[in-house]
Amino acid sequence: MGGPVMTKAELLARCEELYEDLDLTSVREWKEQNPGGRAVGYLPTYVPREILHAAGVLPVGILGAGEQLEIVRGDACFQSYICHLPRSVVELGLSGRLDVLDGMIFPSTCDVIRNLSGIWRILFPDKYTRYLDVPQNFAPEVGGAFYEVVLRELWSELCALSGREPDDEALRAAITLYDANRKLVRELYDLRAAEPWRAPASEAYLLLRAGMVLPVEEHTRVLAEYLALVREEERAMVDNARVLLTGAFCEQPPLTLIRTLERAGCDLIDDDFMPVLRWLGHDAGDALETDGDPVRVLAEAYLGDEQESACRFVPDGQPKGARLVETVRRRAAEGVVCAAPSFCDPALLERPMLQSALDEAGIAYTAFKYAENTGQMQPIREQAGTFADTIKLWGDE
Amino acid sequence: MKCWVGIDLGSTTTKALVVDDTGAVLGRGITNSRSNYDVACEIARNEAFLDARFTLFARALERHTDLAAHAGLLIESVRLAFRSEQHLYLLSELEAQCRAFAAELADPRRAKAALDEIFEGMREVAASLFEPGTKPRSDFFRDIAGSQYMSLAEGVAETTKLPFETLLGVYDKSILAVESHVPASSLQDLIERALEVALGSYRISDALKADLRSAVQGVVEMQLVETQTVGTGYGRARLPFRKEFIRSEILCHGLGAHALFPGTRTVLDIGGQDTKAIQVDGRGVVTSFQMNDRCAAGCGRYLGYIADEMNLGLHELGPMAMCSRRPVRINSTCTVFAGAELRDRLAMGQRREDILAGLHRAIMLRAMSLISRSGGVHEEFTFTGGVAKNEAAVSALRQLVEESFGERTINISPDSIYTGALGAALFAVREEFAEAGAVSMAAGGPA
Amino acid sequence: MTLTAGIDVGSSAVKCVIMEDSAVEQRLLGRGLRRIRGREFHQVVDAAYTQALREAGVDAAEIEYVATTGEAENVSFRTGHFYSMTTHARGGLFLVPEARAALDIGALHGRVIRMDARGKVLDYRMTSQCASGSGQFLENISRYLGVALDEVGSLSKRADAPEPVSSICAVLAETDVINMVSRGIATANIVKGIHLSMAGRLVKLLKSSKCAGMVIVTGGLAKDEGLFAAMTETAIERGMEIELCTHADSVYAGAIGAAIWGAFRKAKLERLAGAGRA
Amino acid sequence: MKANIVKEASMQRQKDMIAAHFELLARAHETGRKVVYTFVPGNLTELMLAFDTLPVHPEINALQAGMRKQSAGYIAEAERAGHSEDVCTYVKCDIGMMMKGNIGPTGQKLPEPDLLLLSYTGCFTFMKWFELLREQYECPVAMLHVPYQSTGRAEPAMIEYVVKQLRTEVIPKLEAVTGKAFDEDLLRTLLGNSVLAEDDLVHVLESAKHRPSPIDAYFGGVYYIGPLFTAFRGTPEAVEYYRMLREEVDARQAQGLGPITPEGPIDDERFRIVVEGPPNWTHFREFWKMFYDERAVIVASTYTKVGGVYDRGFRHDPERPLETLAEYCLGCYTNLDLATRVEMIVGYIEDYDADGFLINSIKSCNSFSAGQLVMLRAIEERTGRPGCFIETDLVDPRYFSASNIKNRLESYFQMLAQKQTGHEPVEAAS
Ligand SMILES: Nc1ncnc2c1ncn2[C@@H]1O[C@H](COP(=O)(O)OP(=O)(O)O)[C@@H](O)[C@H]1O
Ligand SMILES: Nc1ncnc2c1ncn2[C@@H]1O[C@H](COP(=O)(O)OP(=O)(O)O)[C@@H](O)[C@H]1O
Ligand code: SF4
Ligand code: SF4
Ligand code: SF4
Repeated sequence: MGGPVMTKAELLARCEELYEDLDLTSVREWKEQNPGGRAVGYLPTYVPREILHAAGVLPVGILGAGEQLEIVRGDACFQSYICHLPRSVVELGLSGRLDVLDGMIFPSTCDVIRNLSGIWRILFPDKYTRYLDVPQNFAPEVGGAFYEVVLRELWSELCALSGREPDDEALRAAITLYDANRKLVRELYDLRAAEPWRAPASEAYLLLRAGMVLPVEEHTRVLAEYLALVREEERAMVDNARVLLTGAFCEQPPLTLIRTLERAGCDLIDDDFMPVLRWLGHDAGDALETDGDPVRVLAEAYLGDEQESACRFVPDGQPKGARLVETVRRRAAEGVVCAAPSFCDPALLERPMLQSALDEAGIAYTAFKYAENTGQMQPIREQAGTFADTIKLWGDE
Repeated sequence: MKCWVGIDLGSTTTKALVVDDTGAVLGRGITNSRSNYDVACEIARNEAFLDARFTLFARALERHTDLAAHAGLLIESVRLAFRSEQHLYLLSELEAQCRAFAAELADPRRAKAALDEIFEGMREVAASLFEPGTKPRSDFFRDIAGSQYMSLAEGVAETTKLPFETLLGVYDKSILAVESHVPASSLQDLIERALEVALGSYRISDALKADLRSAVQGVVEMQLVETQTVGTGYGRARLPFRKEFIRSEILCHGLGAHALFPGTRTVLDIGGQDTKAIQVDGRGVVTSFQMNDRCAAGCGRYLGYIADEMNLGLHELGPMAMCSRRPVRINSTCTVFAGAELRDRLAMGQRREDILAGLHRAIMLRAMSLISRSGGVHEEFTFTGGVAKNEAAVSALRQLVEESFGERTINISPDSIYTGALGAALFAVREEFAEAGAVSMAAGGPA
Repeated sequence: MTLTAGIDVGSSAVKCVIMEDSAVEQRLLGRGLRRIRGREFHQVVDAAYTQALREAGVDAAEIEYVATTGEAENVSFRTGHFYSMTTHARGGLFLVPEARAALDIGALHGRVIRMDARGKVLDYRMTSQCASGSGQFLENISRYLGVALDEVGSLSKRADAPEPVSSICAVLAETDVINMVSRGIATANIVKGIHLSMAGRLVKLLKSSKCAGMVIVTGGLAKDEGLFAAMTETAIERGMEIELCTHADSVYAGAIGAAIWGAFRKAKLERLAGAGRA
Repeated sequence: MKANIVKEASMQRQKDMIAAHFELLARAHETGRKVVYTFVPGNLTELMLAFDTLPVHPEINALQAGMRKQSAGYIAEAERAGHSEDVCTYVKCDIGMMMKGNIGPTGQKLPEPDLLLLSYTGCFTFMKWFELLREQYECPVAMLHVPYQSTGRAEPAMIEYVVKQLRTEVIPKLEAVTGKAFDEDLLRTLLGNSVLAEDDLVHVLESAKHRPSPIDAYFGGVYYIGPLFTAFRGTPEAVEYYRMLREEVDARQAQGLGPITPEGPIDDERFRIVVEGPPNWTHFREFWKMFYDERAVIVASTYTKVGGVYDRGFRHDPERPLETLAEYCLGCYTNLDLATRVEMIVGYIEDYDADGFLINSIKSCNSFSAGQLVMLRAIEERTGRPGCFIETDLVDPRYFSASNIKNRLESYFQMLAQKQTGHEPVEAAS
């Protein structure tokens, strides 16, 4: 992006362009500018992008094809009762749109993603394909040790791909770079919580989506510019309901859905979109000073962080939903929108537990399902609108 | 004369086909499946036999040195006259039914006045429906009469102050009754009457007229012996046939498509509530197939709902969609929501043509996935079933096949809707030869 | 005295009402209803609105707030829009003041809205997006069966051995129904079977939203006494402590609620404007 | 199985074993035995028995509820409580059953768990399932995370990880709950019993290679795997049951008899089919009938490998008790990558000389279903034998559309018949 400073509109237009570009033009351009550089795609939830970066690989988040792509071959691979994401990912692959990628990483998320890794091997036998197991045991000497092995394997495979040697220094540098990025993402969310009309969710969403394809350095710059611009901007306060959105951690809602929610009177002041950007809630780099091994630092950063997600086991003693309730309180949200992809087992199985935690805490919520290509917004609008009406009319009771 | 019959009891339409011992098609019949199944079979079969007589009549004319030249026109006008007679007959049945139901209404006098006006209007139109060169909106009396009744009733409801719903109810009940019984009057009578009507407007010598009459006589009197019947289709299990004489519609569509186009290797059949993608080998033997799951989204009924919603005939959807310049993208093809989707988009200000084009593409997209599931399109491809009559569906299909599999030969037969029945009839011919211990015929039968 | 109009555009019909609001009490002055049926919807809105004005004996110019609900955001002469569950709750309460929940059954959806004595929405549930079990489905089937919509209810009540409908999908259920016809099942029993299957879904909705006490049925299907009876039976069978009721004007509930909120909003705007001036 | 079936002694024996087990469960709290809920795939039965605990398998209760036509009510109950229509119906059936008093298949109330042993192999839903149960029972969960064999191999690091978890998580929790110390020798003994039973099971399953097959490896197979996949692996009763079963099957094979069905034996098998995917339980008989009416025999199935893939050589090894348990967990069918699954099915089609294969795609179970359509193509391409694809559910009767399935199966069998017989006369004619 670089160059002369953009206006906010230009910045957002550029992000929307990236969001709509299913051909990964920006990745192609990156590869042209970085001869020998490799690009590897990864599916939603958590992937240690620092390792990719350190191996000279551009991490590219593949979040499906949204509402834009007609699905033919993807539908041929999945029954109607499976969520939409894997279909569009297969369609993207079979239509050649992902040819620019040198491989794909499938992080342990659910059975669908897991099996998709196998489908990928069958459909693209010549491409690098990695299923990335993530421990559900969080003891450093048990799960941590296993995760370290997994990460080292990943690192050396990626290095083989890019023709580099694993280099601790490079990994340390990557960790610092991503820490800086995470810090700005946190700032963005803090701003949204404080003055949601300044950074509406639909804008923030585009901004974060840009982080799926841009190199981290550039994305950090985009975030910084945006934050600077909106902090200065005169923007009138809007009287909307302050709500938090949960359940959308994998297949992402289409932009029109987010806009529909906003138009129906909901400010989304927090959410779980694109969890890869926010999985680590703190700076992993802090530990670099005491521990010389950056792989271990990364593994432990993952284990130690308490990001709540449907695809992460909650060990005994931590009630499910406690974190959600805590976030609602901290962000002073007035209600919760439980939005989950249709047929998403992890999110939907989790929902009753979250809802009973919300019930207990006396927090209002509404729930619906969507797909990345949901076209009919009307029922969602009605529901969200009524929810916002209720909060606005009687919220303070 | 010996003949063989195939019956395809589909979810929306019932088709019957009569073939001779060479597998050549003699006659076709079709009716709605909505009514009682047995009745539907009976009606379709009668119609097919009647149609067979037309074919035999044509053959007779072609053998006649002086009449051969007129054969085409003559047959056409007899056919039209026949259809017109048939229509009038059904219309009178419908009227009688409506009047009977109306008599039970709270205000029979007003209802009578309303029906007087409606049926007068319908009879007026009826006369012009079957003039040469006019294209009827549908093959089915239900559709033709229904749309006329509806548009007339709307006005009449205003003038007579009778609720439109009430008038609609009377029609719905009556059409059901008309559809559910086999016509009492002999259709053979009708054919003779039709000939007289046709001859009335035809200038040929009396001698030739006499020849014609005797040709008709001969055809009417000819014994058509139904040697064997094979049933297929969605409702085949309800047919009162022995198990050996019931074939899955997959096999029938495979064989039927092969008979029509022997180079076929992939068959797509879109029926009322199911879509099937079938792969066949060089002999029409099915090698693999895929069907839609329990969700009936994107099947033929979908178009039916859309047509109902727009108060159009099924025939008119395709041509209208073809006028689109910028098709809209439609993701949901839930059949029941079809109407709502349409209303929604119209309210958003999108053009009817563009919405329709989008809907057709959406349907074919679903079909494409099934085709890919069954193995894709590698050689000649045949599209069968009722939806193949729809040009917009065909054009969307052509486009999608090319996009996904490259350029391929795509066959569409004007008789696509009868493909299943044809397959069944060919199985019937084969079954008989097999039973007789003779060498069975080539898989496709001599088409 | 404030004169307001409520316009509820549904997927199959447009409903209009004219109300008079005196801050303590509301009165329903006029109603208008038009089926959409393939027509251009602005036309239908105009027709329904005119009908309501005529019945109320009021001139369009006298209306001080036109409130829309449902899919009426495109109505050009509206003053404001309210979401349909907010309006159905308020409308239901107006019709039956003891009601603590409204069960709105329209052409394509069923939804339960639980409210308190002031019409505050406490909870709501909707049927899933698949269309099975909706009014549209019932309408299609009754056309097949040749039963007029206003006869459906009384016919269903004459059933002696209702035939269960198995399919989830409405289209496939249609085939079930055709099969039933050809098996010679009496029309009354088929209709009742459909009513029971719809009732099952709707009662499940009531149960999941933890409704108790008086529930008013609103929307187009409130008129269907057969469905009403089936729901009552099902609710009793499942041991629910609810009492279903309906009202002759149930189909207007959304429009009524919109009109009432319109008056409320108008008063509030005036207060705000007054405060601004002061 | 019901009374009108030809009764073989092993059937009665299995029935008695199950009845006795539920009897023990019903009295567990009186007798002071600890109850552990756990799952079939990757179950640690020998380890649980070594602590003298009584296992309860929620999946088995769910499938029993399905067969007894109670699942619809349970699922409805769970959906009313807020569970989505979209998710696994085993979970909903179990939760609904719990909400309705936790009455087990024998009509006795099941004891509440003292421990939820979450050895979650081959499916993520298990994890959510026990999170949900924990909320209700407020008892500890011992989590055993079994990594996925994404390349078809159990890597040393994976085995080590599982063994560590057994040592640091599972065993300590079992010790805490039972107050007993871990007895490795006892575990070895039990594992020794397992091996004997496993040998006999494999022998039985492989009898289907014979023509005609003396067993149905799917509809009959689900009964054969019962004891070994549930509470009995490692017990002498299981050893004895499998010896008995083996003798019966050998006898049938020697006499050239076909498999037993609810309407008598199939004496002239017409089609030999391999099946991938679990069965439907709500219409089990009706479903089966669609096969035996056409005299189609299932000669091999993958479902009979969900609780352990024994026919590819794996046996429990008493010498390496924890490692062998880890390897067992890692190797269960749904923990294998798709290429390996395809490999297995292709192998079955060839080794058992099948005419074709059927995929029963289960709406509930992404662990099985996601990817089955790709497997279908791959297997057809590799074997040249046609596959049939149908969709049902485990225990949700709403997803069993008999007419739809029958239509497909009928078409499929007619197609196989056309292939078997249709070709020759055609060639003769042309
Ligand atoms: N003349 C026509 N023009 C366009 N579409 C048609 C026409 N006739 C039938 N169809 C379509 O074909 C479908 C019925 O196809 P058919 O093959 O008869 O189905 P089935 O065998 O299930 O009854 C109808 O639902 C309709 O969409
Ligand atoms: N007398 C009646 N008996 C049964 N159903 C009726 C009757 N009148 C209307 N309906 C049903 O009511 C539905 C319309 O309800 P309505 O609440 O107006 O829906 P929407 O708001 O979605 O347009 C129609 O689908 C129709 O089936
Ligand atoms: S949306 Fe849910 S089910 Fe689908 S891939 Fe993502 S986590 Fe899995
Ligand atoms: S109602 Fe619509 S979405 Fe539901 S199963 Fe039927 S066609 Fe599919
Ligand atoms: S998803 Fe499949 S493996 Fe997992 S619990 Fe459900 S049925 Fe079992």
